[in-house]
Amino acid sequence: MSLIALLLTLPLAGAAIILLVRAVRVRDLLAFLTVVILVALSIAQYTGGMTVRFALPHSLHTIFMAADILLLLFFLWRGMHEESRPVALLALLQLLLYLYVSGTDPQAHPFDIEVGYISRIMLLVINIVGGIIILYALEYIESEEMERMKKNGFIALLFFFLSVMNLIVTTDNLEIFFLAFELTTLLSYLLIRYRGDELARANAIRALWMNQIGGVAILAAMIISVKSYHTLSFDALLTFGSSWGVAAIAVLIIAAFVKGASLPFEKWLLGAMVAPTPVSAILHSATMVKIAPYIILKLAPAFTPFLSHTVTLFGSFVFMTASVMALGRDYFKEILGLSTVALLGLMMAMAAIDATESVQIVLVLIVFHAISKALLFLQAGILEKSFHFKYLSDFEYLYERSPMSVWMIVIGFASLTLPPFGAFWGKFFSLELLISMISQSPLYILVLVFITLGSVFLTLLYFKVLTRVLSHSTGKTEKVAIPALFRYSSYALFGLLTVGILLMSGWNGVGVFELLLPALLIFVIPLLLRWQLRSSERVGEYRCGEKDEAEIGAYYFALPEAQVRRAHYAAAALIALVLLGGML
Amino acid sequence: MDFSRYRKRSPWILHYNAGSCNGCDIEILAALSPRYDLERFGVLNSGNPKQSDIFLVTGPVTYRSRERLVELYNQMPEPKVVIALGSCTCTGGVFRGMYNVEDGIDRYIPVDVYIPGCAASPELIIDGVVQALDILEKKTKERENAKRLYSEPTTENGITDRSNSAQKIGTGGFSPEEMKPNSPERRENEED
Amino acid sequence: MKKIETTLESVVSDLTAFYDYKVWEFLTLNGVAIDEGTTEIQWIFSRYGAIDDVVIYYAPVKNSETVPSVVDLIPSAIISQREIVDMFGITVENSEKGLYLDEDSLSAPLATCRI
Amino acid sequence: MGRKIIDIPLGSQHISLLEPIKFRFACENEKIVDVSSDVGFVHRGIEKACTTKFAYDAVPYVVARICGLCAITHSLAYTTAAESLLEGVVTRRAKYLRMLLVELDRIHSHMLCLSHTAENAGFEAMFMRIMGDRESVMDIQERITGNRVQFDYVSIGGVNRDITTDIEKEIRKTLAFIREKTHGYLEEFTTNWSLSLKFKGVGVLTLDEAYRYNAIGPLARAAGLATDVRSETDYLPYNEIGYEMRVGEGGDIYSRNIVRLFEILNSITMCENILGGLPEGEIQTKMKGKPTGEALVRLEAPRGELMYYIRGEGKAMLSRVRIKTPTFASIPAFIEVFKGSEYADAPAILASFDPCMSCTAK
Amino acid sequence: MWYSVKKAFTNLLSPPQTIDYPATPIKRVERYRGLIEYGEEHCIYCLKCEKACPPGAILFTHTDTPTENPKNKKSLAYDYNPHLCIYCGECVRACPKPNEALWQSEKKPGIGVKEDRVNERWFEVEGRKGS
Amino acid sequence: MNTVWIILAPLIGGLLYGVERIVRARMQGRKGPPLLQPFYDMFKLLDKRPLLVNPAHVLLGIMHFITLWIAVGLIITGTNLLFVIFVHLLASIFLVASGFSVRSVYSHIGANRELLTMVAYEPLLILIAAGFYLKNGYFSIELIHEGEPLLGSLWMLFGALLLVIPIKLKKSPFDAAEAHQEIVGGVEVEYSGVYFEFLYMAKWLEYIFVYLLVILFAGNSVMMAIVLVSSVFLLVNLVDNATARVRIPHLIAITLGIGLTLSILNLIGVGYGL
Ligand code: SF4
Ligand code: SF4
Ligand code: SF4
Ligand code: SF4
Ligand code: SF4
Ligand code: SF4
Ligand code: SF4
Ligand code: SF4
Repeated sequence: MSLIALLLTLPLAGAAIILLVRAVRVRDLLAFLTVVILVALSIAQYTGGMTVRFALPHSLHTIFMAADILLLLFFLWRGMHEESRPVALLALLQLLLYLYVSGTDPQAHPFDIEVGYISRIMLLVINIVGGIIILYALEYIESEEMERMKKNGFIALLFFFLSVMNLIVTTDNLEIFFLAFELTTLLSYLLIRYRGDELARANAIRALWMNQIGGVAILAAMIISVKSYHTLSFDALLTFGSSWGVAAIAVLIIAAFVKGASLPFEKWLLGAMVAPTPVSAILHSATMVKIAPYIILKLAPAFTPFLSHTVTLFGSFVFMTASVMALGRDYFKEILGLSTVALLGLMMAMAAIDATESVQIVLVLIVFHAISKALLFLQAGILEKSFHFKYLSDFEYLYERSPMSVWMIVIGFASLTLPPFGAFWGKFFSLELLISMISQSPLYILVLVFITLGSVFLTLLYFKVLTRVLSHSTGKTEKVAIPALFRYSSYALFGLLTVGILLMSGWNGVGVFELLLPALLIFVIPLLLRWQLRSSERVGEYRCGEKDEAEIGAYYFALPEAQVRRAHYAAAALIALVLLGGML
Repeated sequence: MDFSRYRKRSPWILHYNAGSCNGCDIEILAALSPRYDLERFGVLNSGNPKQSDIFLVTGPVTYRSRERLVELYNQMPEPKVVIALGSCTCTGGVFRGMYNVEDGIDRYIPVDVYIPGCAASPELIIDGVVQALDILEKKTKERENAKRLYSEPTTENGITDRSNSAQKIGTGGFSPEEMKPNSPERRENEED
Repeated sequence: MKKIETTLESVVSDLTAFYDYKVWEFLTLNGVAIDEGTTEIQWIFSRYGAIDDVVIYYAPVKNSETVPSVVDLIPSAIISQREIVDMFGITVENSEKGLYLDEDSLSAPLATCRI
Repeated sequence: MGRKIIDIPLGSQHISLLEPIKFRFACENEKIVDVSSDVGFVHRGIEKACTTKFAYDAVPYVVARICGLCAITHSLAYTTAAESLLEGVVTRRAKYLRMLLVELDRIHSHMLCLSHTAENAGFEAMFMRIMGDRESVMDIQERITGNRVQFDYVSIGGVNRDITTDIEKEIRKTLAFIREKTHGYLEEFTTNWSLSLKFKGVGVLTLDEAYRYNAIGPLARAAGLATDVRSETDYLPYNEIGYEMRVGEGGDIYSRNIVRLFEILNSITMCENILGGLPEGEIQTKMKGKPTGEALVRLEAPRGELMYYIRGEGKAMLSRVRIKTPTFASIPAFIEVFKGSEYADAPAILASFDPCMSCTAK
Repeated sequence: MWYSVKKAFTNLLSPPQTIDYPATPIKRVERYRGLIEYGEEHCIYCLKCEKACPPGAILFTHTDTPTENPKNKKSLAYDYNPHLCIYCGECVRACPKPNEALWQSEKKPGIGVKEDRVNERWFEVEGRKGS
Repeated sequence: MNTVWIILAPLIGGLLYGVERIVRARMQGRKGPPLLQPFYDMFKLLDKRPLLVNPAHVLLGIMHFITLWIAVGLIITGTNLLFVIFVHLLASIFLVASGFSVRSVYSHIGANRELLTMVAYEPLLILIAAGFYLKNGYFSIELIHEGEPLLGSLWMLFGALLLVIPIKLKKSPFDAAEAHQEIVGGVEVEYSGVYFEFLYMAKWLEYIFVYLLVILFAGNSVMMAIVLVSSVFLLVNLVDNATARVRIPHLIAITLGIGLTLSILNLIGVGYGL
């Protein structure tokens, strides 16, 4: 219990102190210490191994309520100030709904906090990956041009974010869940508009209103829950299983789709690219979007078959479509962003499947996706800061200048698709699971097709990037120095990936043989050869006998606008189907 | 292990036209066609210098093809043989002494086999290839440098880099006297 | 074979008046070195579907003069204009050197007068 | 954001090329948006050599080496031009024999082009089939002239060798054989689905473009432009031997192939008619004098119109030999066709033009 | 496509068209334009062939050990380069004594190797001629 | 025993390739190379002076070969079919990566085409595995080999596999990824000598891989396996010699269009006993 309390409060404290410190050295040291402690705490919590449940003191609830109202008022003010009607209206709507909910009197809930297996894993991801990203951000933000206070504020916000995320994955109370949900919305809003320019403000507003739809959804679920069962407890909600319970769940699923930036809502996540890169890193890997599969995972046991099928179908559809959409993009972070959207689709699809294996699969996907995406976004930041590369078309002579970044990008992508990395196993067992489910519903054939197609499109996507980074000529290196914190944070994530692989062995019969022998053969033998190759005679590329170097660009497989719109409609239709399924 | 005897069983061909009338080039195609079927000897028309053993050149070397000729030659891994196919490739043939040709490819790269004929018939091409195979078998793996337009491969830390070995010819390359076919200096230059 | 004399100044307007692209096929641009420092440039046309109906417009050109380009009228003349530049060393509007000749090639091989 | 374009090189050395020509295709993915080219790799300086190195009567053998594919057309066009500057008349037998060789040459050249187009479209078996059958044409050419490629058959005043009845029989046999084969190709080129995917609607030169760019030969005829020097000249008695013009439509690779196939059939008929109506007589007449004046001769080579302009001043050396070759005139049209097609089709499109760089650059 | 499938299948079962050269010789046509051959004893040293030859593959150069042919007044020696010859037959047509002094045989020319110094040797001959 | 087969796999592939070269030559009316030609090529390549463009390129090529060998080995040892398909995918990915790791246009285009063909065949392979699972309830290759021949009930999936084979073996009409006349061999273009050897032998392994998949449909019947392999071999070669190369978009449209329809129909049929 105290561990969890610490996990919830320590980042807050860290954030507060950092805001006050002026010296960069001291700030970095403090941040580092906080991160180390957080990591230790989350590991301790994980190894602790038991489910922890407890209730929070009642006084806190009052504070929460006040916070909620303040927050909504803030949104309302932002909406009016920025003249954004959707923001203002949604804030108003939420305010009304919230006031309505808080007027009712649910039964006292036995526990506000419940930390089970899923939560423990989520805590690990949030604190370790998030912590590393914060360390990276220390270096990153220093190279921005802004006041000291603002820089420190940035770090503080990130810590605050960790705290909120820790809360969201540990709470079992819909009310607290709502607060945390809204807090993430607020934080993402603040972080996205951090640079303060025109584009940043516009994108932040968009993120704000889209995320508020999720808030409305949660409030609706709360109302249904309170009205029908007089409870705000997640656990309770899951056990009721009657039609109203399903309706509440369906509404909550919408909240998940919004946070997961699933198809019709993907714009807010892509818009978040304007923020400093650590923000994208943290949004995509450790925080925010991971709420989506988490919610579905939590709700899945209570799904009706129809809900389970439609959510799976929706997820796999998003997986495929988002991958295809990414193929036409040129902005590196946008590519990463859409691939996140796609993979979240996969996670949600798997989470919704009613099978015991699915939990394990989704967790593995969450963990490895978090690490890989963090690694990739760190590289995106490094490329921006050290080389001023943002678009694929800028990537020139990267390998010659910084082979480390290239290999990190390669590993980041590889770990999303290839054996022996974890995400591969996640996908692999997803497919196995789906195939074994075909006999239950022919729908799974369609899902299977979507997912296999999506996977190849993603592979295509990763290689589209690798085309630009991998290629290099013989000789001639003009290496560029990468700042130490950048490098170490990347290595740390790489280390995590490796540890992850080792921990994977034994899961589902993935034996040492399957993992290590191929890895050994594939990687070690060539590495042994490497030294011999180093000293071989070099020859130029074949250019039809000519000497002039030809330009090698990237490939784009852009979907026509109309198709994208159609995909959005299809996704919206599926969402409507989910709602409908809940209602019936 | 000594694999040199397999060289003659698997000669892959790179064909380059250094300014011929394409009469001989058509005959190469004819030699690959069912009637003569060069593939009987394991010949593959690889079209890629890096995977070829026999450099089959036609044409008397026009100015613009000089540099390409040397570049392709350099990209071929040793052991390799060069076949000059057709009279104009051997000595310039009917183009000998024209202002934009170099009178035979052996001004630029070392030639192992000369096939006469204008055009050299598939029969002669097969004869030449068979001859070349014997030579190929006896060759060593030592690097043979092209004769002209050649900057030594750069060697750094023990790594030899032949990626930029053919130089663009500039006006400063040779004096007009040197370019005359039978000037004595010109031949001397090539000896060393 | 009909030969019509023209001048550099009037050639473009003459040809514009003459050339109907569905009636005349533009064969090529020809040069003949006539005496020292002068080249006769010929624009050669033949009529589609008629037996040996060839019309040659020609104009003498001094080495210092610039031949106007007819590419706007006859797009396919672009390559023969470049050839004339290389072979006779004269200048033609909008046509670069180097179609055939390299830096160290004999320059203007077909001209009588080479400076 | 400016997307990076891929610059795909084709040539100067490339497996799909027999001769050096350099293209640079600026592509988006594999779609060609811009093309640049360099055609000067084979420039040897033949025009100059014909006026400084060789006497006018040696020139037929030199100009034959401009191109091995239609050596005969070159030497014939040149000799016709030279003969018109000299005194003496070529016998009808010699003219018929010249036509025989020109048409045989067209058959083998078109067959080569078809096989090469098929090969570049990835149809190796078709290439082998046509090349295998083509050997029989090469055989009779060799029997008539003594050499498979460079015939050196035409000289000023006539031709160098006569044909015997033996040879005549063999020619007839071969022609029948090739006719049968050509019907087979025709069937395959029209019905094979993979060839239709590769050829139909690909590499289109419209009729208007054909006019604008002065396309010639099969390229023009496939686009619907009825131009053929064989119907526009009377140096050779084409009207006597059953010449027919074949015009296609669509201007794509497919219609170029079909035009060529029909031309092969027509040439076979013409050859048979030539043999049927071969006049008796000498094959050589003495030509007197030294060439004086200017002459312009056009002939239909397999790839289209070939033009010789010569000028002599009564000396053994001519003062100007101007050779306008078919491919040379078509280069601007080629470039136009490439734009907008896929790089994957580029080699086949190029082969379907049947380009000859050796004559382009001379 | 079926035509080709059928063709491929029948080809598979029937013997190939290939002539197994060099194991089986290829029959050369009559009057094949092969090597130029020279009968010194009949030559009248008119040098017409040298003049007629387009690439200059026949050269008569000065020699210190002339032949005994009385027509050889300038002590010339006949030299012929099969690697330069284009086999056009002009020399024979120019020769006043074809078939005796000079004729085109049906022999195919030989393949040269490095040691033959095909091109170098001819530069030397040409040099001798020039000086 | 398995170990022996695994070690022999490339050699058998080489022989198969040798036979195929003769068959192809004969179909074109030629005599063709000797049967052992692939091995002569192999020894010849060993004997060349090693030249390379950059080490990463060569390393990735070697990794391609090793991974492919592992994939073949895994089939022979009879493990999980789905897993094998993914290992095979990994092998192809190494190949693609090697293609992208040099600054060479043809290599890039080849690698990109290779990737695009993966879009066409990878889903089909996975669906084929799904078909076996639906029929048997396991992915184990060993068990599949012990079971009844499944060609009868999975014939549509077999049809889908027939579409995949020309892609994998780089045969007309689906050989766009290698297309010599366009991109000079694509990914292979920058390899030479010993290093090319790995890619050359990888092709042999590809033969073994594909034909082992074909044999799966024959279950425990050796007779049927022989008949299947030889007729597929003949069919593939006949088609190779009767078609031109289609462009990548057509390739994807044809294989995915026909292949997915066939496989989905078959899966529904098998899953619901229709
Ligand atoms: S030797 Fe004769 S036929 Fe052969 S390429 Fe040279 S000129 Fe042409
Ligand atoms: S440059 Fe030569 S040709 Fe021209 S005018 Fe002077 S002397 Fe005469
Ligand atoms: S023409 Fe055909 S056989 Fe010849 S190099 Fe090109 S592709 Fe190869
Ligand atoms: S004309 Fe055709 S066959 Fe001849 S070289 Fe050119 S592309 Fe090849
Ligand atoms: S294009 Fe010219 S050189 Fe080529 S075959 Fe035709 S006439 Fe001969
Ligand atoms: S055949 Fe022709 S090239 Fe040969 S020597 Fe006689 S004239 Fe000269
Ligand atoms: S032309 Fe005949 S006779 Fe005169 S020199 Fe030559 S070989 Fe002798
Ligand atoms: S592209 Fe050419 S070399 Fe490659 S497999 Fe096909 S035919 Fe053979």
